[in-house]
Amino acid sequence: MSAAGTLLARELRLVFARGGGPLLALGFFACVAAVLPLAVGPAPGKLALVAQGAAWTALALSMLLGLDRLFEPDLDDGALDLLALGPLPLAFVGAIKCLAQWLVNGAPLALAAPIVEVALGGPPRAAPMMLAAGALGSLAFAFVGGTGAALVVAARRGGLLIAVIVIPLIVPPVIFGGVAIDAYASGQPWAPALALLGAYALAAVALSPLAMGAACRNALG
Amino acid sequence: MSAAGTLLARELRLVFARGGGPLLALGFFACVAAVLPLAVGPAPGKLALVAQGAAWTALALSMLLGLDRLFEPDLDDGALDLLALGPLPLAFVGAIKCLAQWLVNGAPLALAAPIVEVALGGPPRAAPMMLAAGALGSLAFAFVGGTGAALVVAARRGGLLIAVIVIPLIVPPVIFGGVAIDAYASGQPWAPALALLGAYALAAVALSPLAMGAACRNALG
Amino acid sequence: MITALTGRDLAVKRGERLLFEGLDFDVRAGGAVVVTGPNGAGKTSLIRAVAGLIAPVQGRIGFHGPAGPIEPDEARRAGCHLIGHQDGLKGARAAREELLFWTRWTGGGAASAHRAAVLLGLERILPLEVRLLSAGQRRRLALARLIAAPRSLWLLDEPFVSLDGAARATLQEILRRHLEEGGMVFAASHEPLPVAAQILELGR
Amino acid sequence: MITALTGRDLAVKRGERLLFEGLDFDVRAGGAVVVTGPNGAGKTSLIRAVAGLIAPVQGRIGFHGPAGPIEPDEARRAGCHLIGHQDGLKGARAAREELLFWTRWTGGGAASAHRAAVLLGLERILPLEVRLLSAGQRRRLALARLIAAPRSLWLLDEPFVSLDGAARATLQEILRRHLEEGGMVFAASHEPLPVAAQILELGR
Amino acid sequence: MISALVNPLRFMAFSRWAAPALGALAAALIVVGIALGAAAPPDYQQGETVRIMFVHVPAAWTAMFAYAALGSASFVFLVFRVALADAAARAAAPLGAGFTLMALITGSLWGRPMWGAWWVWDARLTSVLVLFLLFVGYLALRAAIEEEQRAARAGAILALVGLVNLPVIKFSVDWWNTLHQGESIFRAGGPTIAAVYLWPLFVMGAGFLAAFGALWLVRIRAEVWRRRAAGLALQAAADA
Ligand code: HEM
Ligand SMILES: Nc1ncnc2c1ncn2[C@@H]1O[C@H](COP(=O)(O)OP(=O)(O)OP(=O)(O)O)[C@@H](O)[C@H]1O
Ligand SMILES: Nc1ncnc2c1ncn2[C@@H]1O[C@H](COP(=O)(O)OP(=O)(O)OP(=O)(O)O)[C@@H](O)[C@H]1O
Ligand SMILES: [Mg+2]
Ligand SMILES: [Mg+2]
Repeated sequence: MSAAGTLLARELRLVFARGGGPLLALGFFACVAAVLPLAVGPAPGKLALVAQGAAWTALALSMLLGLDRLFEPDLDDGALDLLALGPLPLAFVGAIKCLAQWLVNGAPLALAAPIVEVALGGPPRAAPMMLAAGALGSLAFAFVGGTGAALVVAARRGGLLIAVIVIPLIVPPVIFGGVAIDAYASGQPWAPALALLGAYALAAVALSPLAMGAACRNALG
Repeated sequence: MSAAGTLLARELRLVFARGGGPLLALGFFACVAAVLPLAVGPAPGKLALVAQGAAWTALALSMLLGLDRLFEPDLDDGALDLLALGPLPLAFVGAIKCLAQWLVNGAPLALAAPIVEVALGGPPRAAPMMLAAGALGSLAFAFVGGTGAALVVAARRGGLLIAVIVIPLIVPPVIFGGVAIDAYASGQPWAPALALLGAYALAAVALSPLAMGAACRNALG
Repeated sequence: MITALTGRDLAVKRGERLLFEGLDFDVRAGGAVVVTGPNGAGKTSLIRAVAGLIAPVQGRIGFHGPAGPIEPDEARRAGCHLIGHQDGLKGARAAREELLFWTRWTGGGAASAHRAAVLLGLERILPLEVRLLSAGQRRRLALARLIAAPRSLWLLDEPFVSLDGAARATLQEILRRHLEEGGMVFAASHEPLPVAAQILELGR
Repeated sequence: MITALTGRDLAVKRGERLLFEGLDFDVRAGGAVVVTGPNGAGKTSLIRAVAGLIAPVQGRIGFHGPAGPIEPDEARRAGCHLIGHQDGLKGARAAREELLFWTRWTGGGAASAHRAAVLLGLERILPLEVRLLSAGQRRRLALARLIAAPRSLWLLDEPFVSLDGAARATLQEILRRHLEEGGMVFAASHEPLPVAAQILELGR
Repeated sequence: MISALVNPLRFMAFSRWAAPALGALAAALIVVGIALGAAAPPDYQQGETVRIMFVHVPAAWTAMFAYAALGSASFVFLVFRVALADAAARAAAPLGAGFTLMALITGSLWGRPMWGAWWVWDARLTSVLVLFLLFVGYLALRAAIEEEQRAARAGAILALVGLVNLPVIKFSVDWWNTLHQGESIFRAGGPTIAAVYLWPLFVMGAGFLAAFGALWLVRIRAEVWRRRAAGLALQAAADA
């Protein structure tokens, strides 16, 4: 088995162990879907208006969960030292971590998004776009979030910083996705927004590994 | 300084260090407030309808953040062993941890809730109830969440269990709070719902320490 | 104030594995017990059992004060201190913060914490974050926490690990003094202690 | 395959503190260096510098292969292995999982991992979660990971910590054999190594 | 110029006269701009409030320019390891935050009469808010890491990553049917704002940029001095 494969296998297991795997993210997601209507109250139709938006937001937030556990444990227990002595550059290691994050949390969330959206009373016709935007968006969130996590780990200061650093970076994809979904649901041209989301996701996948690698190096010293 | 005082001081510092303190929760809260509108889209008024519900949900979720860090680090690095050898029973230790959690995250969230609600375009007249429900609710969330965290740490399984265990436990207070806010905003009788919320919070504060103490003991063995 | 510790017919299990059984020991004020044995024999488990962190599957552990037997939980809350493989120090906090907190938590005061720090030569590093400390400095911090607390029964799990020569000598001196002052030591170690001690050999 | 390691005029800083400067060393295939010195002298820091985890503020570290100098990063990626104060083992995973992963990661195979486990007497505990292992068992697991990997330069930071007599003997034998086979050892230790080695004394 | 920026000594020499010169230029431009702005007729639909534009837009431009400056300085630092570039980045961040805040405030002051709301969650407004958060995040990250070098590198990486936001701000108005003004000045097919407003806008814009430049140079000089002082202190500590 190639080094990358071994590492991916390990990371997948760790994401599972760490967050209970897809179930944490999904649980959180479901929790939002369950809680929001309760909190909004029974008045019919109210919720339906924002169903897509709420689902999309919930997805974005769910992807932020457990980010602070992406690099910190490996740094604290010394695993990062050994990963740095491995055959792959740290940038690659970071990318694989984010990929695992996406496979375990992002993809299931994307699959669940349409369901949640409909469950919240949104128009079923928006479902396909929820799925598409969900898949691309969660990919972007995973990698951008990973970059934030890697930067923050040097500060040994978890949460606040991650939030402050990652939120600005995920706003653009959130906007693009929101627009795409909205446009698709209301029959307006949605392609450009989706294209932008895809471009952002691609850019994130392509560039953030470099940032992660540099950030990890920096944290090790 | 009394043992309880010393411990509280330490826990407060740790919650700060861990999550960047109030700012993590607030940051997450703000993030929801910032992301939701973008996802919902610019069409005015849409959002206003669910403003209170969204704010309340966001508050509930924000309180869940960092729960998994409440007991786990102390268990992993052996601090819990020494806490168990201290003058106070573990139940008390757990209670103090939750109290710190509430002081650092819950109270600020309660204060921020009305602001977020209004920022999302909700009726300003709902603000007082947002504050009241926020304060009581976050107290309940802190203690119930703490219990969940303690149970989970005994089982050595991160997020999944927390989600599964805690979510059902926090649904009742979420409902009570949601109803109270809704009723208050729409001029219906809100006292009963708020009373229920208060009762739940009190029960949580009174009972969960016992559960936490037992769970921690069990985790140590 | 604990003046005697007794174990009778102890048996400890981890998972399904019985580590040892029928173990007896007696420590009186000024006395020491050293637990030896190969890795995995159960030294740490025994120490944790004495500390009340593990329940033995059989036998009983008794604590005695000047005025007769003491209820175990109480004795542990007021009279025991532990140094384990993990030191329970938080990497992100300053060494001083940690030392002060643990000292207070175990009933000591700032003065005794300071004395302990000086004794172990920690003054210079007290302002540093714990994660920045070297292994030995960190161990010394844990030891400072131990001697700063007014507790008579010391449970030491391999106390000499990663200490340099000077620090070892200091620790041996500290142990000697603790025993002279009527304290008790219950230690697990792969190397002999400098004090007369009952040897408990596990794992044969 | 690294056949020589050289350090020239090295200086390492932590925070604002200069730990040492003007340090030179040479290790050839089959040779060993032992770094000694009081706690906090900079042994760990030096080892981490050789591993490329800390950048020295001055001087250079060179790696040589049969065919002349090797680019440091490359040499570290393919030829170095490290045992530090922290072992990088995840408590929630099975010992076997961890051993296999790290062995593969450093270029070894399941077979060599198994051989290493047997050599260190780990068979019985491989199914256990790492957090359940005793300190010494955990250390052995880290050592198994080291010898299972086909890497010639071993960086060992206090490798004997918390090992029992038998395990110490095994490790000494392992070190001897590694050197005979043309490997290199760069170790920090408070106790002498059983092999002829250049001594680097820090902190005087 | 570049070499002067790379070499601290020559930079200090250059900035000693450049900073005050830029400052004077900025003052002059802004005074003229204000005069022109005051002379401009009230807008037929926006009335007097149109004059806010003369502060708002330049502030927004300068904010974006400041982030561009932060980003490029960070790049130079990461790639060429120029210590001075890090000083420049660090110096630019608070200024950028300031101008961004100015754009936000003037914007919402303008929004009240125009849109009947201080704040709307519109893509451009939000992306500017994000710009502000990026500056804050940069400062927070640097503050959170004790060791100078480590903080510098982490900050630089973040600054580079954050560059993605600039195009988002610039084009948000096109990507999303916003309440906010569309591109009306730098757009294909020439500006759509009447010349009477365009000129004061440009003069003010130039003034703001000059002001930023002056303040930036001053702050860099301060940073360089701070580091020299720290270095000397270390020397003293070492000798003692
Ligand atoms: C907090 C609220 C606001 C923010 C954050 C904001 C932000 C910005 C930014 C960043 C620019 C520069 C765009 C560029 O040159 O690429 C800009 C330009 C402009 N803003 Fe605002 N703005 C706000 C409110 C308003 C309001 C209420 C109006 C008036 C209706 C307005 C009118 C303009 C105009 C006319 C321009 C120049 C057009 C252009 O060339 O883009 N803005 N604003
Ligand atoms: N769930 C379990 N199932 C089986 N064996 C277990 C389980 N948990 C712990 N063990 C075994 O119990 C023993 C614990 O031993 P302990 O930590 O007390 O050893 P020790 O004497 O301190 O060894 P060392 O000298 O290495 O510190 C180990 O052999 C470990 O493998
Ligand atoms: N940011 C910092 N500021 C000042 N001193 C620091 C900083 N970080 C680390 N140090 C010091 O650097 C030294 C690191 O030493 P190192 O861990 O290499 O020691 P060592 O020789 O391995 O000691 P041991 O034998 O205890 O393992 C310690 O003295 C520590 O206090
Ligand atoms: Mg042990
Ligand atoms: Mg060391």
